[in-house]
Amino acid sequence: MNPVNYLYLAALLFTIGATGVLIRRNAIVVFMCIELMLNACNLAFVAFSRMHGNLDGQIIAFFTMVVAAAEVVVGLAIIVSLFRSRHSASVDDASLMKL
Amino acid sequence: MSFPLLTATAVLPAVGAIATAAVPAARRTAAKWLALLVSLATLALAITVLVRFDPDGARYQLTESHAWIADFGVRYELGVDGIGVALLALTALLIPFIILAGWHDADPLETGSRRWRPTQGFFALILAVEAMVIISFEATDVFLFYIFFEAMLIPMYFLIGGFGDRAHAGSDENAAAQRSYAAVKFLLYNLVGGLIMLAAVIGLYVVAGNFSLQEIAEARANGTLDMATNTERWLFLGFFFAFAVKAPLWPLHTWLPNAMGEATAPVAVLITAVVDKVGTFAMLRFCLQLFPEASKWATPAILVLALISIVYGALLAVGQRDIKRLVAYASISHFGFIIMGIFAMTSQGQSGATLYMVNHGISTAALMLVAGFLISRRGSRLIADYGGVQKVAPVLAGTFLIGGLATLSLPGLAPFVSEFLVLVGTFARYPVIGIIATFGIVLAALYTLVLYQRTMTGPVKPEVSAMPDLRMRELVVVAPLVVLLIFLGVYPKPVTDIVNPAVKSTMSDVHKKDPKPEVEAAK
Amino acid sequence: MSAPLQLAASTTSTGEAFQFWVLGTVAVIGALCTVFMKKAVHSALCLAGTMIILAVFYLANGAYFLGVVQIVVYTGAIMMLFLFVVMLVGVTAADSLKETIKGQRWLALLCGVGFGVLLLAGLGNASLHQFNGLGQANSGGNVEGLATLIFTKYVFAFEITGALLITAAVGAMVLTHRERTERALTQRELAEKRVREGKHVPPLPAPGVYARHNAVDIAGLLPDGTPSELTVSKTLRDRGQIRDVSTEALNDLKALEQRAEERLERTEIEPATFKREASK
Amino acid sequence: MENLIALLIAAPLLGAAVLLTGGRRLDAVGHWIGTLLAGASFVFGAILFADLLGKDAEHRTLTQHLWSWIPVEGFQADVTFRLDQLSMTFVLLITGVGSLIHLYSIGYMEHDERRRRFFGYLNLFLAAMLLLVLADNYLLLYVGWEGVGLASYLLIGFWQHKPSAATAAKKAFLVNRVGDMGLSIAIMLMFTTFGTFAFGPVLGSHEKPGLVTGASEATLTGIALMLLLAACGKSAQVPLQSWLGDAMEGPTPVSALIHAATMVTAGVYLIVRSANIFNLAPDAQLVVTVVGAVTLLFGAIVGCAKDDIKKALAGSTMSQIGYMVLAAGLGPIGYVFAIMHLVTHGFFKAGLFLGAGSVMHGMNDEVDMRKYGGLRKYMPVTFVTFGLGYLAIIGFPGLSGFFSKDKIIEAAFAKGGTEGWILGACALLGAAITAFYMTRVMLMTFFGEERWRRSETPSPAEPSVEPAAETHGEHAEPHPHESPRSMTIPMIVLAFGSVFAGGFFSIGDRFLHWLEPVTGHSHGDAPISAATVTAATVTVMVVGVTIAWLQYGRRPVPVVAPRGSLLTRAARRDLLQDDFNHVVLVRGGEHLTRSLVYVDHTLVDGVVNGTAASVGGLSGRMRKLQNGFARSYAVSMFGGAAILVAATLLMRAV
Repeated sequence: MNPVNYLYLAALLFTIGATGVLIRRNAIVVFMCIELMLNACNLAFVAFSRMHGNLDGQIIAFFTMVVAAAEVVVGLAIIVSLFRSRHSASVDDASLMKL
Repeated sequence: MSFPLLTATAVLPAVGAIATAAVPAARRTAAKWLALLVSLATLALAITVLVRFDPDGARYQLTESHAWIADFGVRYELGVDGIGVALLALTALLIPFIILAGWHDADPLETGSRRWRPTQGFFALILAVEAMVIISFEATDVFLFYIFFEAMLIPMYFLIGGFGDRAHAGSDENAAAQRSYAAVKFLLYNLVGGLIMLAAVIGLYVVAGNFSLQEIAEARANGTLDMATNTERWLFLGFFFAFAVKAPLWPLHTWLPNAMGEATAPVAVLITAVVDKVGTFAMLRFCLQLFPEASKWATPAILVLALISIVYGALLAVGQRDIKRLVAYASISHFGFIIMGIFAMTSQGQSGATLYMVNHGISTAALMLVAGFLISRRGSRLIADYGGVQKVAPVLAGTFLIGGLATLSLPGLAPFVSEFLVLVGTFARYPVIGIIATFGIVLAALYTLVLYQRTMTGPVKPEVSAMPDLRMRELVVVAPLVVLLIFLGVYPKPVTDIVNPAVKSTMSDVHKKDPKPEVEAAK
Repeated sequence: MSAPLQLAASTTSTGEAFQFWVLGTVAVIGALCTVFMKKAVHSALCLAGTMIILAVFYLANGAYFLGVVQIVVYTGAIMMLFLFVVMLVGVTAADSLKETIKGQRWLALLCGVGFGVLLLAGLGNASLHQFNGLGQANSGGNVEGLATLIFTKYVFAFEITGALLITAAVGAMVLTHRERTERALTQRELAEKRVREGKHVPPLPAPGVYARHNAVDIAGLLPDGTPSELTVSKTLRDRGQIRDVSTEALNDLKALEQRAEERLERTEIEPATFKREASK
Repeated sequence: MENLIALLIAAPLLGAAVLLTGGRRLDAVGHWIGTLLAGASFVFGAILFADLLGKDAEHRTLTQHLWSWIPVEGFQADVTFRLDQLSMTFVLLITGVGSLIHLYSIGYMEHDERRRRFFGYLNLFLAAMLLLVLADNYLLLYVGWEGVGLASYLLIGFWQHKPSAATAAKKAFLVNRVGDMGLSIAIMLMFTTFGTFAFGPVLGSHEKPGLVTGASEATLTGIALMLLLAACGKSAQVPLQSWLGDAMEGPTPVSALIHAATMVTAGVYLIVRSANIFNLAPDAQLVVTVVGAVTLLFGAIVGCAKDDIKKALAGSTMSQIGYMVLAAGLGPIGYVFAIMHLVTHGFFKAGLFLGAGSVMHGMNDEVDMRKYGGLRKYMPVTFVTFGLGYLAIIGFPGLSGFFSKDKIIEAAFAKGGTEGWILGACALLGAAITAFYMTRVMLMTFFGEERWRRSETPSPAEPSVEPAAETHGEHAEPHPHESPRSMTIPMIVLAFGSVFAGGFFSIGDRFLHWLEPVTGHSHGDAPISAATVTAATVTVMVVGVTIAWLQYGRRPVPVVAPRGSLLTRAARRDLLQDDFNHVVLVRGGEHLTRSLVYVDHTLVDGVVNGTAASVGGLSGRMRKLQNGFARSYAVSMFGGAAILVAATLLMRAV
């Protein structure tokens, strides 16, 4: 088997995650989908680092993880306070962006 | 380098504006006096400029030049030629009268509220406008000019929309609606013009590589910078459009009647006598100097438009029921004359046009301010609401008549000189247009005298029977203007001496010579 | 282990291939479930599964350190965080997958599919067949290799990331922490307030009906058998996690009355019929 | 000596300034200040006149350069005065008659609380008129030209509380503006043709003309016609004559000074001054003569029909000026006589107007002659002076009018050719009609039974115009009485002038020799002898008088005007000229402005507002896309990303 398949898999997962972001209303689930996308990217990076034979890809993946961790912390905090203020975690409820 | 006199003339009112705005709400009168003093100080500075200016010296004098935005070759370049000096002086001269005339226009209707301080704002805005107008008369860097040409709109917008005429027809909110309509219309018209000009300014930079008026003009003159014909024409149109909106030239004029009708009389004077002059001035300075060939190319069309403005504006003035709108349409007609004089490409025409800007400023100020006093007494702008005022308030009527006579350019008053020069200058090159334009003087007499007859003569209307005559403050405003009108009508030489050399060099920019008379004088 | 040897080749061992096809399928299914599960909890669990599989793939690709970190940090920490939040928001709350925005779903699917196709096509076009594996890169050991890079080449990024993490922690605290603006009311003050407002002076009724249920999520019944909202805690009310037992309670009541009647042979008395009427 | 010229103008100007800005504290003495300054101006004039007489004919031209007025490149207008025989004549006439009328006004305006301002305006008029005749270039002349227009505007509308007066004033100014248009176009033409518009260079003297010789005849004709247009406006010649009748709304002294003696003759001055232009433009000259002839008949006919004494006199003024214009159009034959008639007319017409004013003064400001009658025994001085003026104007042998008018008629015949005959005939006919209507006025006013005793009769067709008519004396029976001394003295002086001026001028052709150096003179070839013309003139005069006597002397005059023939009715309405103006100009203009206001509001403004509205609608539709749901925004972002990826891939592929 060709390791390229890892990349195909990453692409697939990424697409699924993106679609999830678009069709789910629950903020938490949306968030999970984002995580999924990030992981897909990580997988791609790892595969690439294997392809090029150096560890930079892995480093990037590593940083991605760290940043993702930070992002999750903040994001979840936002969700919680959002839920507190309006007793719902639906993304559509925050539709104040129009005049 | 010497003391930056030109910068000072612009900075002083700007600082004064900030100071005035900062006066606490309770000290309304203090703000008024502050504004008045600042404007007077500016006038003093302008007079020093006038004195320091040597008509026979270099074309641009008192120049200042500092690097500003080096990357785009934008420089902070100031300098005045004869035309600029004349208009600079006019602006500095009119503002004190405007402030004095608007002394009570911005008194808050309900007192006591701490935060609401309209008076300070009103006078601060007027001073801000003065600063911007002055610097746009001084700027010899196209970009610098453009910035203030546009920035001017902001304070004007608030002056029109925020401090409307209390004497309106109909209910308060109705008036408020009309006022905001007028203000927005003013803003949009001029913004559109400004945007198109911005495009042209950028285009100019692309072609010329810098924004300095003098450099470009020189390069154009000695042929080192040659534009493709079409490029030049497009750029010219871009500039001219903006100026034509500001000036206003038919058919871009419709914002003026609304603005002048809804604004208070002093602000109306500010619009027509000061701000609009920037447009005509810029035609003379930028259009002709930067794009001489295109100017000549466009001359016939522009002359026709100017002619339409003259006749059309006068005819509409005859048809108005509202005093201030009538004056506005009269101004449109006069701006037609100015533009016609500029593009007649004769030294008489252009000197006349410059003179016209000055005289029209003074005469319109006189007429409009007196009209404002009249309106503030009766509380109505409709001509039909007046009658027989002459009997109860003879001085007011007299000054009104003099202002009117100046508007119809009666010989012996200042506007006649300029109007006749413009007519002669146009006639010398375009006889037919000159003759048609001469009809304008009949129409001018028509609308002025009809206005005077309906408001001032005839049986005294009961509403005006108790009308007081001009008060001291109002007399102080009007009397100097009247004196000035008569003086400049009898002895305009001081102004013409300043203007002529500048016009001569403009003429040489466009490579035009006055047509020779058919019969040479035997001497 | 002999991973390096295999990793060098541009084709993988059959073992890895087998592992890829099996686990890959599972990962995709997990991802799909993450998207389509009604309940957030389930989505979270599916996602965790997918992540673990990805961790395995990392290992298979010679990213040993990342593989472990993936399990520890992601599956261990982040997903748990998710679960906590889910609990906070309400475990049993199932949100409907019915689309509210018109055309949103179709657009989303269209974009998704299109994007996926594009990516795959891109990968297909790209010439990625030449793999010179991690043989000598990992020769000094994967972790050491990473460490050298992190502390030499990427040291600044690393430091900045640390700063980022601190900030994130602080930010999370700031966001979730509620500043108490006014002093909390003492019990006495609360009592006085209730009296002043004159509403519900006695303490709130307890949940549970006839002491047969004492679960907090069951509303106590009023004498006429209707449930009383007051008896359930606000959070549950907000989540709508109240179990209503009023109907069965009413049925029990009816049965009880019937038994009582049968025992006392009171058949002809009006109230009974009336009760029967009422009980219907 | 030249410096006195400026003082001529300065004196009345100062008076105007003082009186108009002085305020109420001058009310007591204002009229004296005005009169004295006018008199001072006359004195200066007299001194200068003596000085000129001292010089020999060639050196009788004084010029005074004050300052450079409008210097722009080739366009050089100076404030320079030029005093030669022609202007001198006018100066004396203006200041002389002007001073007398100032004096007269003191009595006439006694009861008007705005008398100070009245004198201010009068002084303003004097200054402007003097500027007009003393200017050394056409532009400066223009200033005076419009200045007198302004003064006449102010004075006609002096009783502003009467709408009729205000309207008349406006009308006068507007009609004059049309004429002014002609003047300004003429000046522009001169500038483009000659590069200057000063009298000296352009005109030169009559024996050696200036630049005009170099210009093409077409150009000169154009200039001349434009000047004629100006003259028509100022001198109420057809077709711009309509304002003069309404101008009688003004106080009578104004009518006497401005609308009879001085201002209205400015047109004649302009033509005679520009003699050298007209001499080289025969076509224009022909037009001038035609205008003159038409107007002299027109005015005369109108004068016959009016029952308002002032309007009758206005018609007569029109027709007399017609004579002058006719004469001026004849060229060198007629210039001198035009001016001569102008001067004598200044005397007797002013006298007549003052007489009429005195009559009205005694008759509670009644102006309808049908309510006069038999006044001769009540106001003898007025009767005598008026009578002398009457004899003068109808050309009774020996009086002023006889000489001047007779000369003009001769000149008309002397023009030669058919047009000579036609013009001569017109002039004769005019003389006859003049005799007729003046006799009519005379008879209706001073003879016949005293119709004013029956003052309960319904008010006549002609509305009475003087203000007091509405206020008092509408039904109170008037008590005719002689006017005060201040009014009678000027009348007497003017009567003297109207009796002797003509003779004095004609004996030994004094006037001819005085004026000839400026205008030049030539005796045309008269087809008939002077004696014949004189005889004819006298006979037609007698005929006119007798007809008038037959109609108004023998039979009693009905108080209510009879319906009259078609011509009479037309003449009462100024031969329908006003109606024509009203229908064509006023109505048309109103409709034009109305429609233009509408167009401006709907079309010009509508286009802009329409654009704005459409933009607003469009953006309203656009904003529906912004539904505020983060997810739909995300979709668009995602789609965008997809498109970008696609783009990059395609780029790669290509």
